[in-house]
Amino acid sequence: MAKADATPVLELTGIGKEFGAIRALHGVDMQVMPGEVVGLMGDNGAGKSTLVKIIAGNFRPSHGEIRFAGNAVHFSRPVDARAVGIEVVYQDLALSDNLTAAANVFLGRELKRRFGPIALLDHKAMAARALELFGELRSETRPDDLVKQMSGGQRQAVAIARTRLSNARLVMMDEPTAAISVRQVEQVLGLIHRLKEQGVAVMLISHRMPDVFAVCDRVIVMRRGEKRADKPIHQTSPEEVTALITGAKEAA
Amino acid sequence: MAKADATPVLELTGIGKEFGAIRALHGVDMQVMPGEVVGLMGDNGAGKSTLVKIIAGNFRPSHGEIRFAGNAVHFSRPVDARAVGIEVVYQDLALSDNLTAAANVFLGRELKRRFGPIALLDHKAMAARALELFGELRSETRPDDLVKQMSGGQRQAVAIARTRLSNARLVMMDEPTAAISVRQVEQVLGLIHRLKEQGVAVMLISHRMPDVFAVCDRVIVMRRGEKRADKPIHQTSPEEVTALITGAKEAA
Amino acid sequence: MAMPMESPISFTNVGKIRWWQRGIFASQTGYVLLALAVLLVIMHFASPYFFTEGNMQNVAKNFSFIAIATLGVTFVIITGGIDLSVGSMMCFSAMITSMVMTELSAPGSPAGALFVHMAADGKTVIANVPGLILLISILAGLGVALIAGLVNGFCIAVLGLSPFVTTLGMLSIVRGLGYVVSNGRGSFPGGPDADRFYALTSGDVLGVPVPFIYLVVLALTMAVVLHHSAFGRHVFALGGNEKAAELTGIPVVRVKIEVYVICALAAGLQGIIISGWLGSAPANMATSYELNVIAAAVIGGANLAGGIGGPLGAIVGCVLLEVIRNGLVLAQVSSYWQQTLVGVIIILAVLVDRIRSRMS
Amino acid sequence: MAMPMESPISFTNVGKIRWWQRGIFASQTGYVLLALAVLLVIMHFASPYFFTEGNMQNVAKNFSFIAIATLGVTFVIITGGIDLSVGSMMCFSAMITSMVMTELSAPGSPAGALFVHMAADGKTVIANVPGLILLISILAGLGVALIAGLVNGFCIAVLGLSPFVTTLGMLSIVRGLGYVVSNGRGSFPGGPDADRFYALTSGDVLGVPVPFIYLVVLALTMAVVLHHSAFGRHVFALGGNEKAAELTGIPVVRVKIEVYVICALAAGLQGIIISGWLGSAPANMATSYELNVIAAAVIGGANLAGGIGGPLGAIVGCVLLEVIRNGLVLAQVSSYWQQTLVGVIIILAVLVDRIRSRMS
Amino acid sequence: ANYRFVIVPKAMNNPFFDFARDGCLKRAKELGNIECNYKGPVEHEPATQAQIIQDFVTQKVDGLAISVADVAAMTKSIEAATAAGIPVITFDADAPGSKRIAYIGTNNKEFGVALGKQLVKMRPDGGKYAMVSGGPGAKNLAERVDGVREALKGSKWTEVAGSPTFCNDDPALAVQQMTDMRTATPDLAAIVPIGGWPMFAPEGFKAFASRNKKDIDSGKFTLVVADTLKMQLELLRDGYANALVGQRPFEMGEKAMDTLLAIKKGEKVPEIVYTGLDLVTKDNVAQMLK
Ligand SMILES: Nc1ncnc2c1ncn2[C@@H]1O[C@H](COP(=O)(O)OP(=O)(O)OP(=O)(O)O)[C@@H](O)[C@H]1O
Ligand SMILES: Nc1ncnc2c1ncn2[C@@H]1O[C@H](COP(=O)(O)OP(=O)(O)OP(=O)(O)O)[C@@H](O)[C@H]1O
Ligand SMILES: O[C@@H]1[C@@H](O)[C@H](O)OC[C@H]1O
Ligand SMILES: [Mg+2]
Ligand SMILES: [Mg+2]
Repeated sequence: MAKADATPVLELTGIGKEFGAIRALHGVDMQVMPGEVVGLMGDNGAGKSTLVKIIAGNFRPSHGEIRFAGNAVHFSRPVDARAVGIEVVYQDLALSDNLTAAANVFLGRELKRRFGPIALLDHKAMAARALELFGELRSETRPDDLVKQMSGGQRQAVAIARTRLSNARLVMMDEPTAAISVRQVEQVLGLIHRLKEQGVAVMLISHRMPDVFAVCDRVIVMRRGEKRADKPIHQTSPEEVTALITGAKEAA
Repeated sequence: MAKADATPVLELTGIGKEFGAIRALHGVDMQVMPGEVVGLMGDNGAGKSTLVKIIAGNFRPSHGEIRFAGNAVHFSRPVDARAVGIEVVYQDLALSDNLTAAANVFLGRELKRRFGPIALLDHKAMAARALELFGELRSETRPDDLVKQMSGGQRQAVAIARTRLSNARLVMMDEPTAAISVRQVEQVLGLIHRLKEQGVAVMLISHRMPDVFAVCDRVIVMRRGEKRADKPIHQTSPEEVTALITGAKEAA
Repeated sequence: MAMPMESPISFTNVGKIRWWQRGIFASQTGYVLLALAVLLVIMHFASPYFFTEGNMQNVAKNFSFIAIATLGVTFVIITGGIDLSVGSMMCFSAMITSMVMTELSAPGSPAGALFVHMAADGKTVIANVPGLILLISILAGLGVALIAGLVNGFCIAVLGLSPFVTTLGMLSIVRGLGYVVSNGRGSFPGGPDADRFYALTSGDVLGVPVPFIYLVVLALTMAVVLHHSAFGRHVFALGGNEKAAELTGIPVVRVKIEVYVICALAAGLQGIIISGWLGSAPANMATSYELNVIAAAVIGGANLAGGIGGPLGAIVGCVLLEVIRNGLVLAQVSSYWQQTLVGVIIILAVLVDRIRSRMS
Repeated sequence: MAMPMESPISFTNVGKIRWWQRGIFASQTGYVLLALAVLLVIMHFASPYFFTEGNMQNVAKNFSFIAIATLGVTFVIITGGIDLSVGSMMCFSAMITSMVMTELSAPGSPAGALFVHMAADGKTVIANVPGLILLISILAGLGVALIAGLVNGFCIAVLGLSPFVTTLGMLSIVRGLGYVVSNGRGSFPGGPDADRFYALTSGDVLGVPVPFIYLVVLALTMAVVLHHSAFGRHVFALGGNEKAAELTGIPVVRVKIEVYVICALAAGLQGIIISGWLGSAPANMATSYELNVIAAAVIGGANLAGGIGGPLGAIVGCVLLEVIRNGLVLAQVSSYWQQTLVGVIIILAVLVDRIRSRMS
Repeated sequence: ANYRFVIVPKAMNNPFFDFARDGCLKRAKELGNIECNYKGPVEHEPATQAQIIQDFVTQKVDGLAISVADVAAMTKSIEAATAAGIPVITFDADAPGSKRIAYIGTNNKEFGVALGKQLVKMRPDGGKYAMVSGGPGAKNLAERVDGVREALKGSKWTEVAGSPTFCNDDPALAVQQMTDMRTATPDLAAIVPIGGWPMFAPEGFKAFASRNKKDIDSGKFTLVVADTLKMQLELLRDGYANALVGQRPFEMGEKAMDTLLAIKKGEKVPEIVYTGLDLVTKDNVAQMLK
């Protein structure tokens, strides 16, 4: 587990975001340590995905500051966040429907073979590696099928497999287990454990209480754009978290 | 609960579906009685959504027959299925992003006010009724906001609210609780209970074992396009169902 | 079993939407309107003739000439389609109207015998019922538009062909038929009802050109249909997500056919009005107008990807194009530079809309 | 901690995809090719001269004339964009090439002095390095295309303007500039390198027209780029889901600018080749060719919604359009009916593709 | 007094009208007190031409010279201009029966007849022939087609099906159509383009003619083409065509200015001024090129 005096991988101070008249986020502070698994919970529309997208460089925050590994950062595009080692599984998966599963997994990081001055795609290697990754997730997903034709869970497997390609320092998963079946859920939780062991920080957004309590070190609860609680997992309970999410309990 | 000698609302015999070389469904038989809640479970890609789409008139089956309330039916478009009283919450939600939540809820069944010979939309009534429906689901979803701008769970609430408008005889919900938060999950399960009490048949597709065991009378397990089990819920257990889903147990 | 409400749903994190954050002020249409205002001021300084009554009437008439067709194509664009056959359709409807009018007015001809006869002086031709010939001619012109629209709609909605290819084919078919029926010559309105026809198409009421009045009436109707009828809502739904529209039980095929028919009828009507003003329906009339019409709709804010558009935008787009055209002629810009400037101004006008995105 | 695999993942419910279920056989391109074959047979019976060597050469040359531009626009269409400026671009590049060639070859002019001088007999003009003038002229023509492509790309990718409006503006700008620089007259290739230019653009090698050879080389290159390079993959990803492409870290802005530049360069090259064949770059050259070029791409199977398209389809589309045009003249169909038939055949050709959807 | 006259072509994209413009500009400069504006629709489209005329009426220019794109449409526009006190003349393409004061240009029927006669003169033996026209809407072109037919009536020449083709003033298309027609009818003995379009693409025309060079030289295939622009004369000189019959667009431009000025000064002007035709063959081409 993370030591208290280490530099946080991620540090947010006073993050706020307005969409026109909607205050999606307001004064959010948080820290994530290397190797720490943080659960982010909250009601629908609480602002979780918005927070993820801000950290990933997809939106700019209206207020506040982001520090990554100690340095203030201003990502203007997702590629900037990816470059410093932030990997994301988006809630809407972000797949190109007209490409194959393997092509989606490797999008933007294609494997190539050099032929003299030109580098061409190494289709075989990508398909093989993708099959391996799907296998690790125990997902029956065919690398050469178009994503358009896939079932909801197969699509989610593709989105999760992507994060395994790079040596990320922070992996954010926005409801990665929403569409997948029982045994793949286990694999994803297992995956999170392995990431933690490798010192990678993980932020898990989920509505599934058991999952959060199974893998997280700490849980943060959001409500209507504000942070209401930030507690080590062993100091709280599913009941308390539920009360915080629904607003039955104001803060903890 | 449904009596054995009543006419089934839905009766499938030998349903099969191929997509090119993929055999998504093969020889599926099943019956659903009025007022019965049937859980449909299975691994990702098992063919659950395909089955729902076939029943809903979205795809035509490659083989087999569908009987609805005793009569053989051949839906060529979703509107045909809707007309006989089949309501569906699709896994991909089927929302028009550029319309408001209220407009989506009432799509195809707009409320109107007559002005002499012309009937104009009754925006107020639709917004009020939509707010009521979202309230029933305990979802903080604003009727006049565009669906494009909504969080994953808010979108799902819109899709679920739709099914409440008509007097359906069969409601099929394809992972209705995937994206929604704890308390809305309760509401959806409550909703299923109420439908059952009103004699409506419900087919619930879910990867969440506790939900299925909480509301279903019967559970059907699919694997690679085939039906592997069809059991009253009290004669099985989560462990057995998991084994059937993963293939650890072949059939039951 | 009614659910007891724990607490009413409230939206504490949602503020009031200020007036400048919604409706037209938050749309491309609004910003292009702004660009138009700027352009008007510039034109005023560029030519003293620009803001004269005569020229304003002129501008009003000219933009009304493509605006009705633009309203029609806007329906199609909102559903995510496109109609390239509008220019040819204008010509063909106009031509059929003129030809029928002339034919029915010829005392000797078989059809004419039913409608007109020679007066005692052996010269003047008199119609049975005044205006009947005109009515039938216009209905004939709109009738062919209806058929073409149905064919477009059928190919696109039922057979599932691409709107671009289908309507490009129709562009060619309809233009060719115009040549065939008129033997390449075109036609012009004739007979006793011709003057009535001219009055209805190029006259004015209290100084307001009639085409402009038609336009206003049609635009208002369109606004009501789009925003306050189920049909309009389905048009938007189709453009937002066709798959979802189908799944939720919208009669997608019917709605699609309807929009292509509306578009063809609007183009036909437009063509008939233009031919009244021209006093002729030449075979190459309105050649390549389709690009102007679609451009006007898109400049006014309609989105070719579907789901966005409206009558105000269509009109603003048409006015902008006409002001650019008219203004450059009035400002005596060299003909060769005009075309370049038209392009530059079009791009600048939509660029103004980006200010909005940057600001928010 | 490595995961122990319970059992290898297997796909027992997935059969073998038969050869006729994939690749070209399952694509619109394949079915349009079928329609083309049918058309060829019909044409053979309609005119005994259709399949003569001379006519085949002619067809090969004519379709190569728009095919290179079609390859370019196919890139744009795959990303979900559109480029209406191709026709004007063809003309402008051709014009600049001719003008530069003529200018550099004029012994008196300031630029000419660097390249040519009078020979002793006071007549012959000799270039310093043979072919240098030609090279510079062609580079100049492609240079202006590059600039126009960059402007298109910048407006669309960076400023976020609609491709339709931007490239429509560019259509007008570039056409206007053509009029401005040539004073409306167009221009002619001239000077000592003109013959070399003609050989490079309208000659043939062993009976095969050179434009056809360029086309084949470019199409093969395009196939490799689209399917075997990261750039090509990003082009498809952009058309499939631009938002997703952005989120997964694809340099969306760069890719977009690149496709518009490729498209402009292809159009420029196409124009230069046409002008070599024409021996002239008239100011109205290639007017409204953009519709033909886009239609060819779409008929061949490219999807204006993005994500689908390729060089084979582009070529098949061009061949189809040219065979229709050539065939109708050879069949001596009345000119008035020709246009109508062109439309009908275009629609029928894409209709064949529906057989596929119905069958599966 | 300073006068502002406008010369309105059918289509600005037709090089033919560049000569009319140049003539107009030259004459305006010579006369000193007048300004010549040149502006028309880019493509041949009558409604756009009518709108442009209206813009000039609004501007109260001092005179208009129009090459009429569509007779009926222009008749109305000319009436409007006249009502606003602006004198209108036509050039190149006339609108007889309108309020135009004068027409300056070619007698198009005679032009056609001259083309036909030239063909009969060169090839009295006859054969199959075809024509290429610009746009089906243009009246002056239709008159030429009639003229050609009239001249060849009673001769041994027969027109093939599918003639005339319409190239829409596109030079490349004109050459393609000639090539196709020759392929369709290998014993086609003559093509008569009734405007200069195919020759506006000199290399394309050369390629076509070269392929048929043997037949041209042996008198089995004859090309009689309308118009006498410089590149056309060069092509004739080099043996790629048999004869040209030309109009005088430059003079049309010049005379248009003279006529408008005369009208302004209140002088009486002749209603029809034919600018005349030039018959060009191998024998006099060198002289014309000077
Ligand atoms: N692009 C946008 N424009 C306007 N409002 C938006 C936009 N994106 C999100 N919102 C609003 O911001 C609020 C927070 O949304 P967000 O997606 O972050 O919620 P969430 O916590 O992820 O919910 P869920 O659990 O349902 O996924 C919601 O009220 C939503 O309607
Ligand atoms: N349109 C299609 N074309 C080709 N294959 C398809 C299509 N739709 C589904 N499939 C395939 O059919 C199989 C069944 O898919 P389906 O969506 O029914 O699975 P599911 O049981 O709903 O899975 P999940 O739990 O992940 O939603 C999958 O292998 C999928 O790839
Ligand atoms: O006079 C003709 C002109 O009207 C036409 O359009 O172009 C060619 C000329 O021969
Ligand atoms: Mg979310
Ligand atoms: Mg599913």
